[in-house]
Amino acid sequence: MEPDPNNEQKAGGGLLARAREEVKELRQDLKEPQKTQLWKSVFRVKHERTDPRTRALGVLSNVFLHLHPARINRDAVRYSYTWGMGGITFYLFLVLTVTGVLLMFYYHPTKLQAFRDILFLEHDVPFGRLLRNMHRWAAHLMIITLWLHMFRVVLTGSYKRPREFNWCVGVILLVLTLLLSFTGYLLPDDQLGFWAVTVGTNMARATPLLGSEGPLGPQLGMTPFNDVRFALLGGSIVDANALLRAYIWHCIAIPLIAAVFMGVHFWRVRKDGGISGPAPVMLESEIKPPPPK
Amino acid sequence: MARDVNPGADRQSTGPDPIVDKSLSGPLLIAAFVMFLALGWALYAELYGGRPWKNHQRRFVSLYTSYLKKLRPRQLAAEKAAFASPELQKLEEQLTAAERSAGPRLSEIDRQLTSIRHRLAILKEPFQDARAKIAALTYELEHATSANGKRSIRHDIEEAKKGPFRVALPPEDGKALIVPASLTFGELERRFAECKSREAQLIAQQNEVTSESRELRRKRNDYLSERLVGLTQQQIDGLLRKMNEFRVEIKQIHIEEAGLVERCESCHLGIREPVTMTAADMGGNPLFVSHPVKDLMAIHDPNRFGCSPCHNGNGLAVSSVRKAHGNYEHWLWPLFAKENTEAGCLQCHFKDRVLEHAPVLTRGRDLYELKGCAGCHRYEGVDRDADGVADVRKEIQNLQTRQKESRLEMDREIKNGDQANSNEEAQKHFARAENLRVTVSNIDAMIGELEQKSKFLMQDLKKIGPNLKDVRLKLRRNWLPVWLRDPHAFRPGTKMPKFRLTDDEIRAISAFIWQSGLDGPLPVPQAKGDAAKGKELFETRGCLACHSIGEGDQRIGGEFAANLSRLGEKANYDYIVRWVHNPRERTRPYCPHEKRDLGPEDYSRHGLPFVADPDHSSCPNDGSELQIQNMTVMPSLRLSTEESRDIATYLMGLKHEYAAYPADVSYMEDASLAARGKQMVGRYGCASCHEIKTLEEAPRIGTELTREGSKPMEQLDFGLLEHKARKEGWYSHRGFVERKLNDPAVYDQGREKAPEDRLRMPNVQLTQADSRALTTFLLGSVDSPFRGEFRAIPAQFRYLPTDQQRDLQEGWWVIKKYNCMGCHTIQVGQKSVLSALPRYQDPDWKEQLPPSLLQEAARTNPGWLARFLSNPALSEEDVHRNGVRTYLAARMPTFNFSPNEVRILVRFFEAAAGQPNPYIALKLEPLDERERLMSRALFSSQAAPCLKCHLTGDERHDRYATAPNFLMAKERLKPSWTARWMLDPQAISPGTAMPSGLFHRDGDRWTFAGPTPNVFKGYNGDHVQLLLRYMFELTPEEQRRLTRAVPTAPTAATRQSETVSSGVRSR
Amino acid sequence: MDWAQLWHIVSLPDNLPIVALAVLVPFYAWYGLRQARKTDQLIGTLEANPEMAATHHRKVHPWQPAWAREVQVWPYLLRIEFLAAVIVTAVLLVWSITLDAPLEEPANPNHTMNPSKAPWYFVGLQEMLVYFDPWFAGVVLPTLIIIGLMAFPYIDANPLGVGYYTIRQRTVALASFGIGFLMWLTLIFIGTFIRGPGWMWFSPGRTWDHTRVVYETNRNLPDLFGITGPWGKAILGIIAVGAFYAVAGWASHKLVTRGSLNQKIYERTNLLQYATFQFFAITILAGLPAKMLLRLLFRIKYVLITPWVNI
Amino acid sequence: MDTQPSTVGAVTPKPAQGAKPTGKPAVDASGKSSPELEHLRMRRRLIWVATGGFLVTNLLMFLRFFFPRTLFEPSLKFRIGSPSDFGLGVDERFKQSHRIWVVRLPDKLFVIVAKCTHLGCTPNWIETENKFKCPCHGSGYDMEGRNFEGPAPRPMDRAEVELDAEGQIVVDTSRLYQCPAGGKCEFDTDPNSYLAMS
Repeated sequence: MEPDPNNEQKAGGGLLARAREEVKELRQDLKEPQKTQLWKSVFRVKHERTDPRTRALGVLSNVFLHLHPARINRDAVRYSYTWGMGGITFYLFLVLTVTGVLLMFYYHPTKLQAFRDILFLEHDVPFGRLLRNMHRWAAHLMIITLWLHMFRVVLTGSYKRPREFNWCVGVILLVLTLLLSFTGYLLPDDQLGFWAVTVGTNMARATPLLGSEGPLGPQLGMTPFNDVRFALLGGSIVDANALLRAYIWHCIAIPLIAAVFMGVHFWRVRKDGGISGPAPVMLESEIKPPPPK
Repeated sequence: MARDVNPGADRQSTGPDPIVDKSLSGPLLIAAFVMFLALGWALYAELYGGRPWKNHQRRFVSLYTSYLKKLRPRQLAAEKAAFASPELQKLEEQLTAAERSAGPRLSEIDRQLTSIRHRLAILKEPFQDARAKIAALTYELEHATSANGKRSIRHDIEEAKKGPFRVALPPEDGKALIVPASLTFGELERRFAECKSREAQLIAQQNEVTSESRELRRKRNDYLSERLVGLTQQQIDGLLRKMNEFRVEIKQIHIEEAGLVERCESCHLGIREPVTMTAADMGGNPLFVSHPVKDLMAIHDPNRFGCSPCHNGNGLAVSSVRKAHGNYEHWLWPLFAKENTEAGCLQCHFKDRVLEHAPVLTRGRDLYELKGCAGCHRYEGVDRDADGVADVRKEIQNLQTRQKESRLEMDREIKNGDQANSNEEAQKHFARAENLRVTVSNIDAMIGELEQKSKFLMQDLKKIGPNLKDVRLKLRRNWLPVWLRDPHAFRPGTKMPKFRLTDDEIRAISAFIWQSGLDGPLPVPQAKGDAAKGKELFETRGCLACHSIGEGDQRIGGEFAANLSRLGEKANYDYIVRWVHNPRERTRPYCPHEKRDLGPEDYSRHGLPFVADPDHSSCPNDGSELQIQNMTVMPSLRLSTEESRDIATYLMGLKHEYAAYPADVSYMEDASLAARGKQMVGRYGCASCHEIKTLEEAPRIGTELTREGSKPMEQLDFGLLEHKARKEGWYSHRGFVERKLNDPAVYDQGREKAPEDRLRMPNVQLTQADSRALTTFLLGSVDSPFRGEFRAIPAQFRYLPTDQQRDLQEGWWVIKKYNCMGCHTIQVGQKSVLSALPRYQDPDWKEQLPPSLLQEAARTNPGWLARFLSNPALSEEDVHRNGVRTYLAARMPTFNFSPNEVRILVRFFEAAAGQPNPYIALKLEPLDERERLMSRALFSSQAAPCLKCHLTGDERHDRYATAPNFLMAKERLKPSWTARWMLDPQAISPGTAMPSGLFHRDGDRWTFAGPTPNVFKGYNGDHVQLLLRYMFELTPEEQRRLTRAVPTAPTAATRQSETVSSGVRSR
Repeated sequence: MDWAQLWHIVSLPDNLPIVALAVLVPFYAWYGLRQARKTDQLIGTLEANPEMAATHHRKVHPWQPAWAREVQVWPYLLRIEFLAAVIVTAVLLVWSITLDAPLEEPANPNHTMNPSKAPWYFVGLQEMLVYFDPWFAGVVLPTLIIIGLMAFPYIDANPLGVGYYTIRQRTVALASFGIGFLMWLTLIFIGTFIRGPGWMWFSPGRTWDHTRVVYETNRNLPDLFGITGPWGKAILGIIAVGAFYAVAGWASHKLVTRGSLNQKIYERTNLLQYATFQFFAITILAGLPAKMLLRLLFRIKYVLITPWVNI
Repeated sequence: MDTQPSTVGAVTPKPAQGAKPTGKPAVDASGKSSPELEHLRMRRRLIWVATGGFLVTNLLMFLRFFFPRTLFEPSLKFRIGSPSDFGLGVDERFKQSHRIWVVRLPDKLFVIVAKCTHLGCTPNWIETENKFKCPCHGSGYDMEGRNFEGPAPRPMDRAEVELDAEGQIVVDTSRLYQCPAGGKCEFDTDPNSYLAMS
């Protein structure tokens, strides 16, 4: 719509006029950044028109958003149906990752330093206390939202064909989340964590066949030095090794695994035809004969 | 909405679409806003909420600055005053004089220096340049490969060295005209070196010339610094500057090797300031006071020890007071309360009996022994003798087993030797056998040693309470139940605690005690004595150092032993006489092996006389070591029988006339009651303080308290009060201990318990201060603080006493055990009990006070000291007197120390006086005839009337003498000390009657101040040394000769006058 | 009634999530079931007149033909997600500022905490330890739960009720999951709020007193019948357990097949599915509570006693 | 064409999605704008500001987080006592503990770092010849640390010294002063390289 600068320059420019033109152009760009080359290079799509197609493109061409389809069942955006718990859980996972990484900057997983580091975080690292609290509370919250998500999925029967597998992935994610939280519990190396983990791992001691105190364990030559618990703790008691192992599981191994499964989970949501509903109700009278096996 | 409908769908709309047409901006706005506010809150919490120290530091800066400003003028005035003082003026003059005298030479040196420096400056530039060039060439040369390459470089170097270097040097004499010279590098270098060394010389000279004035200046500064209390002007200014540059930040001490991080000073900013600040100084804010005990800080530098190792609390925490002081349930080392701070000392000094800087703690330790806590509650290292005995017995057993083994081994070796098929092999075996034989005999020796030791230990074994085997011989029967009901009522302040006993319990116990008593041999019946004399004796012989007499505000004397005010109501005269005469005399020796008391019958069976004393201390039946004396710390005062009678009579006269006792106590003979009584006695652990028949080996009944301070909270039984305690905030070790001490039964409140399950701890009489002291002691008794993963006092902080320090502490145990401080001054600033008695306030009686022992070992020969301690009479036959100071009414008692304790005490005194150990007497060369004449003359001259006061062994004279006999000096004293003493006794013990200034300095020798006899003409030796040598080879007859020479002993009157006039009377 | 104690437990920072659960779960349950009821009414009406069913759009949500059946994710979904994110962030921030994450004494193996509890989400398992031996409560049971959850969709042969809240079409599934979920939560509540020092049972508001003494002698089922011999014990145990499985199985079968719909579903279910369902239903949904009751009411510790394992 | 400002309002905080960050005048097809729309645009701005502000502040917090208030490093600043403690000449007291010599001249006091400028050995102070001699390759320095023999390229470095509030000398070995051959000599020129003595 704006006039072509070249013409004007021809019309009789002089440097001054030209400069004015440049400035004008600049202003134009600032007014409508979408038009600039920079903008276009970043957001591959033209956005000057907000018609359905552009918006769809907007979603599809955005690495963060393309998990979503371009358009969805009109009622699926109703909070009453989704409760948004899955999304929140994921968001919390992100929060935990960020805060966790930051905390790692001030934490040494060694017997002598761990506890002191927590005190250090609590007392003089700027925002250390805030971060630590956020990390812990987000972890708790995540478990809650996870359970509610699961609850909703059951209520709406969303685990049924074709989503059975995705449900299984979900269950695995649940377990992983619990493990994440559990391994994190030991890291401050205080009585709370220490005994929680001791109690927790003592159960492993009683694993049938594989635990030194489990049924048939001793008969199979299981001792506190070669059973499951030993493998978990890297020793017969909760000590330096256990701390280190907890740390590595908590900060690297489990998050990676969880991330992979999350990927699968989301991917499957898309592939299984988006979220299950709200679907039109089906009537008892409409039950078709079972599909041929 | 056109764009939301699929292409082709009809466009006409019906009603708004609840999803598409609804705007969310409202909720979004609110949510975003809330989120933003929350962030704001977080920022506040981070920057101010959780950072109290920021405000504290700002407040401190302003307060401190204003305080310093106030201080400044005061200090200024002080400085002025100091400057005004004559001494300083003198110093100043000397200083100026010195500087003036040094002035010309200095200026000369300076002139030369400047010229030299000038020359150097001129030389330096070309020289260094040339040197650099040559160095570079040399490098090339070294690294050149081809022969002719090298050659050419060499050539270059030569060239370079030739120079010529043109330098314009001013001539040495510094005249203005300048002669340009052209030099080769060699010359250049030479000159440069010359100048350098010259410069060095000059500086040295300068140094040496200024040395005197520097010395003086130092003196002046020292003088000022010691005259000036507090800070100098520029120090204050410095501090003010510091306050201006003050940075608000976490102040932290980080002790790498100890893993300690202390941030206490982020709020307690005044602690290490050089000024002493009270809360008042800092606007009434106790937060900023400086550390109350600067000396302690000096010994325990915070930069090395931090704060929390002593004070506890959480050194890392700075976000709130509660957290920092660790006053929350999850911090196991909460800050010690102000009144119990000294508990911290014990964590490292747990082996020390007496801590100079911790009076409260030390008092706590004293009480723990004094009140007999140790009887029921084991505390590592407190009951040393008992533990010692046990250890020794164990050790002996081990040795015996080892011995047996080596015997067997030996036989085996010999057998092998016999059967060996080669000669050298046999030799080998026999050699081994030989060694083993030696080992065996060595072990024999060791065992012998140990048996000795155990014998000594048994001799030192004491009980807190009296021996109850003697009740029948000692006590009135019907007094016992009254006493048991409430000892504190009968004898306020007694060690005997009040047990909460029901009537029939009391009956049972007294019945058992009474029936378990020995009924013979009875003490010899004694005639009555003279009470008045007895009173005098009692008050002068030193009984009051431990015992007290009189009730209420009439009470005088020590708290160490019983108050005897109502003795007459309970005791049996004959027994008291025996007791006063020798408390250690035991009715029947006890055999720990047979676990019973031996009577005459046992001895007669073996045809032995019934005597038990250190020489006859083994059991006639099985030869095991006997307990042959009463296990009391009360010593024998070596009183004659008459004196004992007098005292006993006096004491028996002390009673309340109105005191009424139950008439019928026949139940005390009831055997059935006794059985029950024995249970009770066992249950209440009476046997841990008293000797009771059949219960000699009874175990302790209380919990061990060695680690009380670090017991996990839930192991402290608050009973039903736990939740009350939590609410009221005394759910802590401190709260527990304090309340327990004040009312031992407190944690039984509301519990349904059978009588035999109730808490047994009796009520002990404690003042507020005392219970505080004990609490402090117990709070400090923590599990070895050097272990533990997170918070451990690092091993390198551990207190490792030197030998002398260890000797000191060892000694303190004994000294406290026998209450030596009742009569003597042993610690600087400590006053003996006697010195506080009204009688000794009179100046004439002050003379009668037992000597202060501050420098004892510096004065006396350790060998002699040992002898004196084991027998203060210094003689076997006439024992009813003091060994050294026969003129003292108070008597150094015989404690029957075992050689162990004697050794410990001697070591203690040597350590206290910093004497080398062992002591080697230095040899004095003998006097020749002339010298003997001279010293004899001086001794007997009127000018030096030594013998007026010093004992001579002549009855008439000694009545008035008030100083030790010279005859003793030879073996008693150390010559070096004696010399110092003769020169200036006042310096060694202020207030002594021995006059100072008897000698004056004459060149490099001391000469007698007064007129010297003619024999001295032409003698140029040291008079002090002369007298010393004379004194140390004095013989009785020599002394007799002297006494004959001296005018007859003065009458009391003259003595008095002299006392006043010259006061020439030594201690 | 010791309010301080009660407040102390409830206000422990680490217990806050449980308090939150106590609010959130009921709320969302109500929130979901309310919709379920609506749906069921709709189903009711549609079942009633088929021609309406033929034309009806079959949703509880309002709909008009002119409205698009689908909407753009951007912005209609994203804006909600964004809102949720913002709210969660705000909540989390406030929570983190007001409550500090607990930090207790430095770890000390020589000093056991009393009570020493697992993290709250595992407290359920810890509570199970009271009723079963560790090998079962701590290992077998969790495994079973996980497997059970995973098997859930494969067992549920019900073709109806996909993607909308309903009760009448999915009674069995909902009931079984509901019971399980509820049980898990209850265990957590008991473990956290009821179990005090020494893992003793403190009814709410009772002071947690570590010196408390209780009389608890546990007996085993055989003891009631005075059986002592190992074989006898084992046999009795097996009989008892067998009987329980039989009865419970029969009961649950009756329940599962009530109503025509359930009947239909049952017919569509194959044997494997059904067996698995029964196994989990009896073992976890019925077995656990039964054992708990035995233990809590009749203080019976073991039912089945063999030389190797006791249950 | 933007007939649904609300939607845009909802999404503005996510500029990454390519919506207009701040609404350009919300004008519908027919070009007329209404107060309601204005109102919505206002809201939209506020949301945008709040969220943006939040993120920016977070970024700042993030940066601050990397600067803890306390450190646990051994400090290179230490006190060596007051000037009067040092007589004229070279003082070797702190050679062991801090690898420095304190040199007191009549007019000034400075601190030499005991490190040969050749290869970094620790030279010895030879009182008799009053010079520093490096055992490694024989470099020699005079008592002011100036090299005059051997391979050493320049005088030994000096550490920063200053008097603190209480009149104590504070040495900071992290701040060194050099005098490279030919280069600019920082000794004496820099007031912190020595203490002037009266």
